[in-house]
Amino acid sequence: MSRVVVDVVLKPEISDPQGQAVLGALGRLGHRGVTSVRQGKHFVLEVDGDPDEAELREIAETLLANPVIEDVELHLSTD
Amino acid sequence: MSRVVVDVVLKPEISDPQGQAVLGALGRLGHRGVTSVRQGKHFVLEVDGDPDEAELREIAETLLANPVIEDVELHLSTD
Amino acid sequence: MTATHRVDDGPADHAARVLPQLDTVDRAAARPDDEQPFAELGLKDDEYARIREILGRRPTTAELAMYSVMWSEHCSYKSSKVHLRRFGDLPPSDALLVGIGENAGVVDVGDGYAVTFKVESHNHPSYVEPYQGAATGVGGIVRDILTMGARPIAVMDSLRFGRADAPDTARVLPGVVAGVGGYGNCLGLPNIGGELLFDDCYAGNPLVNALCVGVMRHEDVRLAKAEGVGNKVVLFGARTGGDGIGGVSVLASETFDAEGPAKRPAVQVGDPFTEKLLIEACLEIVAADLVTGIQDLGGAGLSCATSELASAGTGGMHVDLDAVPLRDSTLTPAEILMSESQERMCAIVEPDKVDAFLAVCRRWDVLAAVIGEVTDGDRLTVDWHGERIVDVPPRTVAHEGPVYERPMSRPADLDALQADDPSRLPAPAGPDELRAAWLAVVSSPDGADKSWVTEQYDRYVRGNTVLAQPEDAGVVRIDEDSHRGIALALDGNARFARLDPYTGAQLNLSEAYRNVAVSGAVPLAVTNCLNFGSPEEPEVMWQFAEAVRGLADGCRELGLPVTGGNVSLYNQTGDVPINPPPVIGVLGVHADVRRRVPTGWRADGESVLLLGETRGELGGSAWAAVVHGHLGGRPPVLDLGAERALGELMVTLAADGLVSSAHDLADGGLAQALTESALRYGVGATLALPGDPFTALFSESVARAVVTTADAAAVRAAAERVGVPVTELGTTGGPALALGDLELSLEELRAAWSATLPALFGSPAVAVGTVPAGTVPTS
Amino acid sequence: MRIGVITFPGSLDDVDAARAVRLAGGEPVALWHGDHDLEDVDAVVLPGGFSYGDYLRAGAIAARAPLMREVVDRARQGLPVLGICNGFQVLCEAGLLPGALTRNSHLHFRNRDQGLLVERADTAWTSSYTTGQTIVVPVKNGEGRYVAAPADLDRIEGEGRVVVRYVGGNPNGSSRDIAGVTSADGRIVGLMPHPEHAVEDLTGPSTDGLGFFTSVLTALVAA
Ligand SMILES: Nc1ncnc2c1ncn2[C@@H]1O[C@H](COP(=O)(O)OP(=O)(O)O)[C@@H](O)[C@H]1O
Ligand SMILES: [Mg+2]
Repeated sequence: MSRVVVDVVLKPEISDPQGQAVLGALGRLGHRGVTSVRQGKHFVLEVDGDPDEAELREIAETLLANPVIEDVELHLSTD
Repeated sequence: MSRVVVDVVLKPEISDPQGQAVLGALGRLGHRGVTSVRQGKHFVLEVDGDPDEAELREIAETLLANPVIEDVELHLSTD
Repeated sequence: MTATHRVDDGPADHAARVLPQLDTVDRAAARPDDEQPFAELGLKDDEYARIREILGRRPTTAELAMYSVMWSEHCSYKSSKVHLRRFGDLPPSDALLVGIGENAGVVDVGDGYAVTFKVESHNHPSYVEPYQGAATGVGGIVRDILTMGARPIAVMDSLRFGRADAPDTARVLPGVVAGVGGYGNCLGLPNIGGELLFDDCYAGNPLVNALCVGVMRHEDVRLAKAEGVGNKVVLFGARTGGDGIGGVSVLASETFDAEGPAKRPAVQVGDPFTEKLLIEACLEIVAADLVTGIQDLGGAGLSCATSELASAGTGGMHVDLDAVPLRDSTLTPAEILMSESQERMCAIVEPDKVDAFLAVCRRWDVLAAVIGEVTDGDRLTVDWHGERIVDVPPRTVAHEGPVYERPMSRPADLDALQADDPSRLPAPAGPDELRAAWLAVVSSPDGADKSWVTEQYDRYVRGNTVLAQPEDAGVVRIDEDSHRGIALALDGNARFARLDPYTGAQLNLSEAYRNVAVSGAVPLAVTNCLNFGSPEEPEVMWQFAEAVRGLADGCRELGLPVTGGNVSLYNQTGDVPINPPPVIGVLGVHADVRRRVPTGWRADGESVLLLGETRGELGGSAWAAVVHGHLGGRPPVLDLGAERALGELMVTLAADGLVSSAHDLADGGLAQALTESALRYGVGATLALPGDPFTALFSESVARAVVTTADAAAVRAAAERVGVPVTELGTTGGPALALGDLELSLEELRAAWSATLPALFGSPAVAVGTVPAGTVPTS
Repeated sequence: MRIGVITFPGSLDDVDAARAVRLAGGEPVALWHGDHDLEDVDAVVLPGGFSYGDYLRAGAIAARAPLMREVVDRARQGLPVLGICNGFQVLCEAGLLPGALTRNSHLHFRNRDQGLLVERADTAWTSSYTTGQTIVVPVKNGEGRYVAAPADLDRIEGEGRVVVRYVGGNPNGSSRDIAGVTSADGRIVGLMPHPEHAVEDLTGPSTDGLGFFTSVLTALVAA
């Protein structure tokens, strides 16, 4: 069995009000060292047998992310 | 400047309807190899100067995550 | 999961720890002296002794878990039962099709339609995890309504928080509101009203009460009963996980001290999408007549559902726990029985209908499993891995729990409190002071515009919402051809109840009745949620008993049945009990919703009339609380006769189309009501106040409403016929509320009234963290 | 005229959309997401709601439902399709309309009566209006913020694909106040506000929404 982690992040040119709000909350709490926050999604998939990387990349890029506004990063690890 | 990645995931015993829904969709789309999907949040923070790991951990655990139902993973990288 | 192997029994000897063993009925009989952690589970010595007596042996671990949860205050009503009987003793009502004791009462609203409604608390979970606590509160009450066979058609929420500017309120309130909205919106249920109030006494104990109303045809009413030997028990909906069984983990920890048991989450996590599918599947199942009995799984999960179904039926029941679909394979049998995983239901199905039942579930992607059957005999038995772990008489679990007559005493401070009359407070004199008091009241968190909250709720879905917040009552059309509809209001003034719980409960009934009546509906039935402190405090118990007595007497006088309700005890911050709001819901019926009366003024040049009589009544008023931080004296004098007369008048006025608006007077008196009616559509008025302006503006005397009309003479004549006093206040129109030398522009009123909540909670930064990772409520 | 209304698991405003079609004089036809057949309908409405709980992304899972394959094929051949709120999200996810809908900038679900400026009165769904007309219909969403890369926004604007724009306040932070867009041929329209909730005086803030449903009937008669 293997584990695949997919991180989905907004493309840099798309604004991120959730990250903005977190940054605002940090400022009010006195954590001034943080200068930027972006929020994305984190998926952990478990795959039976040998993972087919091409298939997983397709899943990540077409279903887990919306390519109009999001980029993906794929991390594979087999136990 | 350094980059801190915080992944917020639901505690294993907490049900994850989103992950379930994604798993269902994968099955209907014919991707039967995937046996489990859990969905979490992915934060990318940029920090001025040297990151204070204890402070970042506190931020992650109290603001970015809800400790009642979520766990956090912290990844630091300094450029 | 840290624990990979788990035991679920409780002997203290070392051997048992090393070799964990299932605690079966046989083992319990063979080892009578094993120590059991009943105290940790909240059972008293005599309660435990009683269980042993019922069973003629010690309970198994699973049985102990079942009894402990079912005999808890929450499930057994052991402190409140003796008092709640007063509701059952009310004279029978023709409108009542199903009374107290079922999941929710059912009322005949005419044309073959039946309506069921109920309000329930989810206070403590909402403090621990505001979003999920509130969300699952909505989910739970919706399933109660669904259980009756009804389609849920609307929800309401009654909320209390600590001081609005307290830091913890900024944590709890946004999460609760997002949770109520997140769940209800996703179910497609319009939110048609509720309450939002603040007081220090709720700082560590917010109140989250949710109401759901459903509608069905008379023939579709279903009851929670397991009848018919051989009928199948079907569990359907979500898988069972470790939700809400924190307390029961004690059973595991007893013997698992090496590394400690996996901590089971006490919070329940909601999945409104699954519940939406459950609703559609259930309604299809009921429509196709595929069930003989149905029950939701709420508090105490399967223990409650199976024992209640069996207890209400004629025979026994057998359940095979191995058949329960699990989300977490490490759950012990006791935990499976206790789990409060959400979005589950239990049905009793005739064997030849099981296939059809399962087919409906498949179509809606709802998981379903046959987990047992109705048996002859009178035992509830449960097996696990082929061994018998439960063998009990179900009535003793579900309906014959302990009943207490707890000691009661009138609060020692009550005389002093009642003697501390607000007449000693400096009253505003002259236009400047009156203006300041007016603005203070309408801009206080209790009096201010609630849109910041209610905009987070869908009011339009289903397309039948005729009136919703900020109207006095929510009004929903139930038949598009005949225009029949219902009205609902929820009210729970806690200050009045603190000053005098007997009268306070009645005043809340009186207010909810009035809110429904001013919309033009005929009040028909009552539900309630009684939020109080610890019943072990004699002074709290007295408050509770007085409130129940008051509500029962009030209902008797108004001729309304109590169809059900909920009791929430142990609401306190530290040792200090909350000011107890008996939250009262009144249901009314509109023969034609097109005749409903809204609260806002729309047209210029109409007469503004005050109906009812104003006395100098400021005890427990919003003015005293807001301007002076004062709570003392006596609440307003109750006058249900006047309330009923006003109600009758409003029904006539609405039916004859004689009034264009009506707004009841309650918290904040006339000042509050005028502000809301004028700001609704931005229409002012030129008015003259009768008598002393301070009393006229801020008194909270009952049975009053402001109406606007194009035909003042006709309203006057109709009012005279039923003995309702009428005072002409003036005429609508203009950009201000102009009362002689006291003039407030709508602009300044709006600024004061609408800024409060956004300023406190409106920043997106406040919203951070209110919505957990697994549940993004959207669309 | 037969107007199909598709129900996905979690669709909520399908009853409302069907009512609006009826009040406009059309015949609503209930369609099920899992079927493969559009049953000869003359146009399709994708209703509001929370298909699949809005899990993953609003509309993402529904966009991959079996019936959507047929909707996409037929829409490309000119079948009029209207997506309301969640339906708009589905159309964007299915690639039938440009852009994407994301979490509101204030991070809350928001339900209010909203002013809209009609900028295109020549699509299959807006011909009952006049260009420049202002209408009031409810808006209610948590993920209604319309976004696209700046260059794409310029292109969308340049091609005149904006059908309705928010006026009197932007309820969700949508780029350039965009409330709804259309396909190049004007047959597919998606918008976040809910015209089907503004079809009766009794239950809506206006009856301004009815025009969407009368428009398509006119378009079909003309076709
Ligand atoms: N304050 C009350 N007034 C009237 N009936 C009540 C009250 N509290 C509880 N009940 C009734 O007692 C029964 C059991 O309540 P409860 O265990 O909360 O039901 P459920 O588990 O279905 O939510 C229900 O019929 C409920 O309506
Ligand atoms: Mg129930």
